[in-house]
Amino acid sequence: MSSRMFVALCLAPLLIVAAAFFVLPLARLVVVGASGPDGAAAYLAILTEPRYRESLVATVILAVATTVATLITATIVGLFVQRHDFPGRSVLVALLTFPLALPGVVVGFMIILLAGRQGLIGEVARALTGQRLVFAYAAGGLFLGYLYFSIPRVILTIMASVEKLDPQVEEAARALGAGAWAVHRDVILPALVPAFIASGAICFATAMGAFGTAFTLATRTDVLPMVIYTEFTLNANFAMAAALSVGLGIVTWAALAVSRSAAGTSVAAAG
Amino acid sequence: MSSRMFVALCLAPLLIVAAAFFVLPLARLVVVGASGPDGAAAYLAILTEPRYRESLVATVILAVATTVATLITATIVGLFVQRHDFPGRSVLVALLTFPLALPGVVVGFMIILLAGRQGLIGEVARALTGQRLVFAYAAGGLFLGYLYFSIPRVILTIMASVEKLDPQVEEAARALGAGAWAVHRDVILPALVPAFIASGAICFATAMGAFGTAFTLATRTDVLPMVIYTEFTLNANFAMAAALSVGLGIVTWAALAVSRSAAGTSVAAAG
Amino acid sequence: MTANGKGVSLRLENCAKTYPGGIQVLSPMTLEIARGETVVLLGPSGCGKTTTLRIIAGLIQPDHGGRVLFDGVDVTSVPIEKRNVGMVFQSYALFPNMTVAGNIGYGLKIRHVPKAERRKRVDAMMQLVGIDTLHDRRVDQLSGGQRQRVALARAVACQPRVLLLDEPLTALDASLRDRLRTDLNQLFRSLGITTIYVTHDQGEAMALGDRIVVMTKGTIAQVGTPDEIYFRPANRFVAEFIGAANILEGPLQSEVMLLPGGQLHIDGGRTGDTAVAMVRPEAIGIVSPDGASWTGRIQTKIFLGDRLRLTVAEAATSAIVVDASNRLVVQVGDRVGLTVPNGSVRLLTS
Amino acid sequence: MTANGKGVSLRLENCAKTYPGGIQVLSPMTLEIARGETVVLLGPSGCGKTTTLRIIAGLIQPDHGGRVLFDGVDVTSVPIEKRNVGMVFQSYALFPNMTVAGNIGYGLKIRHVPKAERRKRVDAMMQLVGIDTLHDRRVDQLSGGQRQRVALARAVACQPRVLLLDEPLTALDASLRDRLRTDLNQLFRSLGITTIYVTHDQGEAMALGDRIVVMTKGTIAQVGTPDEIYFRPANRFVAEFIGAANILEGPLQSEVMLLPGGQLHIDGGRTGDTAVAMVRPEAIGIVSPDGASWTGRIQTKIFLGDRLRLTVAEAATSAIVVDASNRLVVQVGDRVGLTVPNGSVRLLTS
Repeated sequence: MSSRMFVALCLAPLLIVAAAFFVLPLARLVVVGASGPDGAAAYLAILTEPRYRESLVATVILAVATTVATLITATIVGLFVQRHDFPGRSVLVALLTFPLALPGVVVGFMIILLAGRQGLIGEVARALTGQRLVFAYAAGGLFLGYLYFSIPRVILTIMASVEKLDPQVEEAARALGAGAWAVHRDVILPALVPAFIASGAICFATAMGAFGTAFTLATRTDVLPMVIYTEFTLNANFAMAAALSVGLGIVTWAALAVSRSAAGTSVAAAG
Repeated sequence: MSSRMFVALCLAPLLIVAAAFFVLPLARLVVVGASGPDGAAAYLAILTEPRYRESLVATVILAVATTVATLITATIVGLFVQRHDFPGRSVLVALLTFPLALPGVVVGFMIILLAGRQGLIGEVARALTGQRLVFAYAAGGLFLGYLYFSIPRVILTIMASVEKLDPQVEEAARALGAGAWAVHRDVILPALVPAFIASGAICFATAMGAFGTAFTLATRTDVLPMVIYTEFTLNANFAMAAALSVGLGIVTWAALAVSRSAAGTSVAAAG
Repeated sequence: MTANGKGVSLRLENCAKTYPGGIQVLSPMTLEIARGETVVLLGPSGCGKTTTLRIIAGLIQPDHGGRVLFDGVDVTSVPIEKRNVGMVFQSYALFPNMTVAGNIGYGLKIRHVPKAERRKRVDAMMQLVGIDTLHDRRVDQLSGGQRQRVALARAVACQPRVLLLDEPLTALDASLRDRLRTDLNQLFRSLGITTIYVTHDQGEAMALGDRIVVMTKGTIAQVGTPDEIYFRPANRFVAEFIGAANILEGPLQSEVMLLPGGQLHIDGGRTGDTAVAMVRPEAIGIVSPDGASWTGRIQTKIFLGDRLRLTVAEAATSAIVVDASNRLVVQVGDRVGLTVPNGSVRLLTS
Repeated sequence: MTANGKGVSLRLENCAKTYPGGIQVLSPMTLEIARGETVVLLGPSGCGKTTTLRIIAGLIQPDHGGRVLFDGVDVTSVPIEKRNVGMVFQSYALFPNMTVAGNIGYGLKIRHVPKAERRKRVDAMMQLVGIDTLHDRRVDQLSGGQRQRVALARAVACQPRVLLLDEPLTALDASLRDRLRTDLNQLFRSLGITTIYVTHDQGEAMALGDRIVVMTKGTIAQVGTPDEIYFRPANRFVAEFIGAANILEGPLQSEVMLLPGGQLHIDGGRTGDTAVAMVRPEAIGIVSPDGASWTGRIQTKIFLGDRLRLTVAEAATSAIVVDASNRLVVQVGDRVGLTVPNGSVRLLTS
């Protein structure tokens, strides 16, 4: 009892300051969003104004595509790496997770080096077909960049989940006559579903908001964070930028909230 | 045995492609870093050229400050929220973690709304002292922005760790005569050390590389990701940008690697 | 032995516990424990035994009106850190960031005992519980049995006024549990400290307790020595919870109970409608059915090594369990006579 | 009963297991198990019993030269999914994403048994193991005992050729373990299927096994019925691992062993230097010391309910454990006579 009182007395003021620090800017953001010439209608403009709507749609499509591709790749690689012991395994894991340390701008830069105007892929394509292949600056490059960013994180989550699988459950399935394919379909993949939900949501949220990568790559495609940046810095349209920010925040927050309730609270820690 | 063979046969090609996807751009980045007029000396320039060196130092200082401030705040709030049941607790947790959903550019935007030229803090300060207080565009704003970004993530990690603490260990300490202060010092904080290491490292790595926030805020301060962007986009100095990218990657990767080995592999999943 | 004949006498007065929402986990109870006595709180999970222990420790406040007295002094509002009690938990609850010696010496450190003196006391404690080679070992390198020994040493190092143990052996495997139980018994005898021991295992309760407090549903069912509890259970719950018990039901005619398989003599029985009586499996003898006043038929037979566990049908309204000598030769289906020595049958009130 | 008298006879021929690095966890062993027999592999952890079970299951390949035969047919290279064996694990190993019925019917689904037929079989299995009300329950809503019943039903639903159980009761608490042990015994008898049961608990082994294979350090120490193992252990390891055993050492003069507390008659004893003999605690009787040929002094006394466990000093080179009647009246320090009936002492070779 006395220990609790002590803690409460020490911490209450700090808690108030911390809450204010988080709540004030958010509140300000919501207010500014409705402060332009159109008032609260700025929020509607996210859906009615073709430019904003199209960038929202493009962002969501890109985020979903990134999430699906990341989950598939990371599951296959994660399962393989965790289940098989081979020489160089730890080197491979270190390589696969190295991009964790790279900020978005570096990833964007690397994609340009690979698929940009002077990129490796372009040169190989020219040598083979006579035509340069350049996709770094459109949706393709952004997609690659997001993958580069997301896959290492998701691989780690999947590997941790695979490690926690009870091998006896698989042995029980095999004793009942299930071959390798049935064991994967009925036992292993269902057991990984919580990990899929959790890391998929984070992957989606990151792709929705990733900025560093987009900034370097999105010269021919409009994703929402870029539009916000343009409205804000170049057009000085504070209200629209705020409205778009709130909209973007709500979409990603909803994705995280749904995944958290689907997979139980423990997953929140992985955020 | 046969199950393993099956998996290996299916996955080996995919694994090779995935590895190439991760290794090729990295290799290319390292090569480009040494391809400028100075050759491999571009890597040395990170330390010898004052502009690069200063931005590296500024970035590291900022990242360390962010990490320390985040850990202190998040520990106090996390302990309080997890240990005390009060009305509105779940609303507070939702509020505290809402910034998880915001991309860097939105956070930067919010800090400008708060501490920028037309910001709330500036107006309050002018009303009180006659002087506008504007710190959004210098290190102060960046620091605030990074905090906004990091604290929610770290709070969640700390809360998860606090939840896992065995209350009987605290009761044992109290039975031995330890008061609230001694229990926190000798039992609770030591038990949270792994969480501190893990989330501190991620916090540091994020602050080193955060780009969205920096882009909107760093007009009066040079942090490394900004310098990379400038070298790359505006000065078209590919080699230097690549060298700086590799340098930045190594620093953050080292921080993550140290934390992972210090706290055991399980922490990796939190990345 | 550093703490010979120490400890306080203890009195719980009218202690109840009701949780928010009105759930009463403990009905008002009064209990007196003498200085140096070892008392076991025994009962199934949810019976209130751990709540009682936590009230004594000071981790839980009893409802208004309840009092806890140490040597006659009211300590109800004294927090645990000032009560000077030793606690041992099922989960060991060791400090993972300290060595074995650091754990054992923690209470002394909190009390600012000088370092040299502390080391001497820690060494003595480690000797006492038989882990004197583990001084600088990290806690996570220890086995379960070693961990619990460290927890014990830590709890007694400060010469507590009362030693409280909450299911200390439950997390250990069977053979380790047996060994540690024997050592605990010796430790309690040699320390002579007032000890309250909570368990759901009646074997532990029998082996360790000077007295046993059998609890069920937040109330005390019976307080007594192990052999009172075993041979003279106060009611059917105690009879069935402690050891194995055959419950016999049938009409009584003076001192004889009429059963499907014959007649059973019961001391002190009086004619009535239907009586309920208890007899222990090892108290029943197997004899030739010829001339026996009570007979039945062997239904199952399991060899358990030190005894033969038989179930006998047709003797009472339900099958009867008999623990016979492991040398007995009988077959399933055999008709046998059953004998019960005088005084081995106990009438139950409910 | 759906699977009465089913199963195969089983033969392990020269099966050994060496892991990379040269650690041999199992020495070459040959073992024959009859159709319908229940055999328990018993031993301390690391004795190779689980490895043996996994070789039979097909989860582990024996070293080159070892063979596994089902009804005389070599199945050594048949993978587990084609062997049609039923497995039950200590961890239950249920499929968390399926209901109770889904778990039990999984093997039938894999075998493409039509839905209606499958439901009938699943219902019959649930009836058999006593969980017929849990049909659509999720696995994580079940208690430990219910989970293990589901695992059992799942393992026998496909009428396996042999049922393999790896410490199925170890994760359960004591009272549940006793109840499930009784039910398992009935299940094995009624199914009549060839069963291999791995455990480290000798009580389980005694109660369930038609024969027991006692293992230690990767080799078989003894194979026999429960009562052969208990009364005629092949060596000191078996004597001490199964039940409690007093090991006596002393010089033999014809059929008499000379001990510090007197003389003990041993059937079949011959004059030699020093012999080692075993006597069980419950075989020793406590009598008056007057005229007794073997005496000692009571050192400790613990009331265990159904018996009184005494340790007696001065009778042999180390203290002797005696399980006496719970009605016996003795005090610590009393001098007592000890009697052992003919045939209860066994000479050990090592």
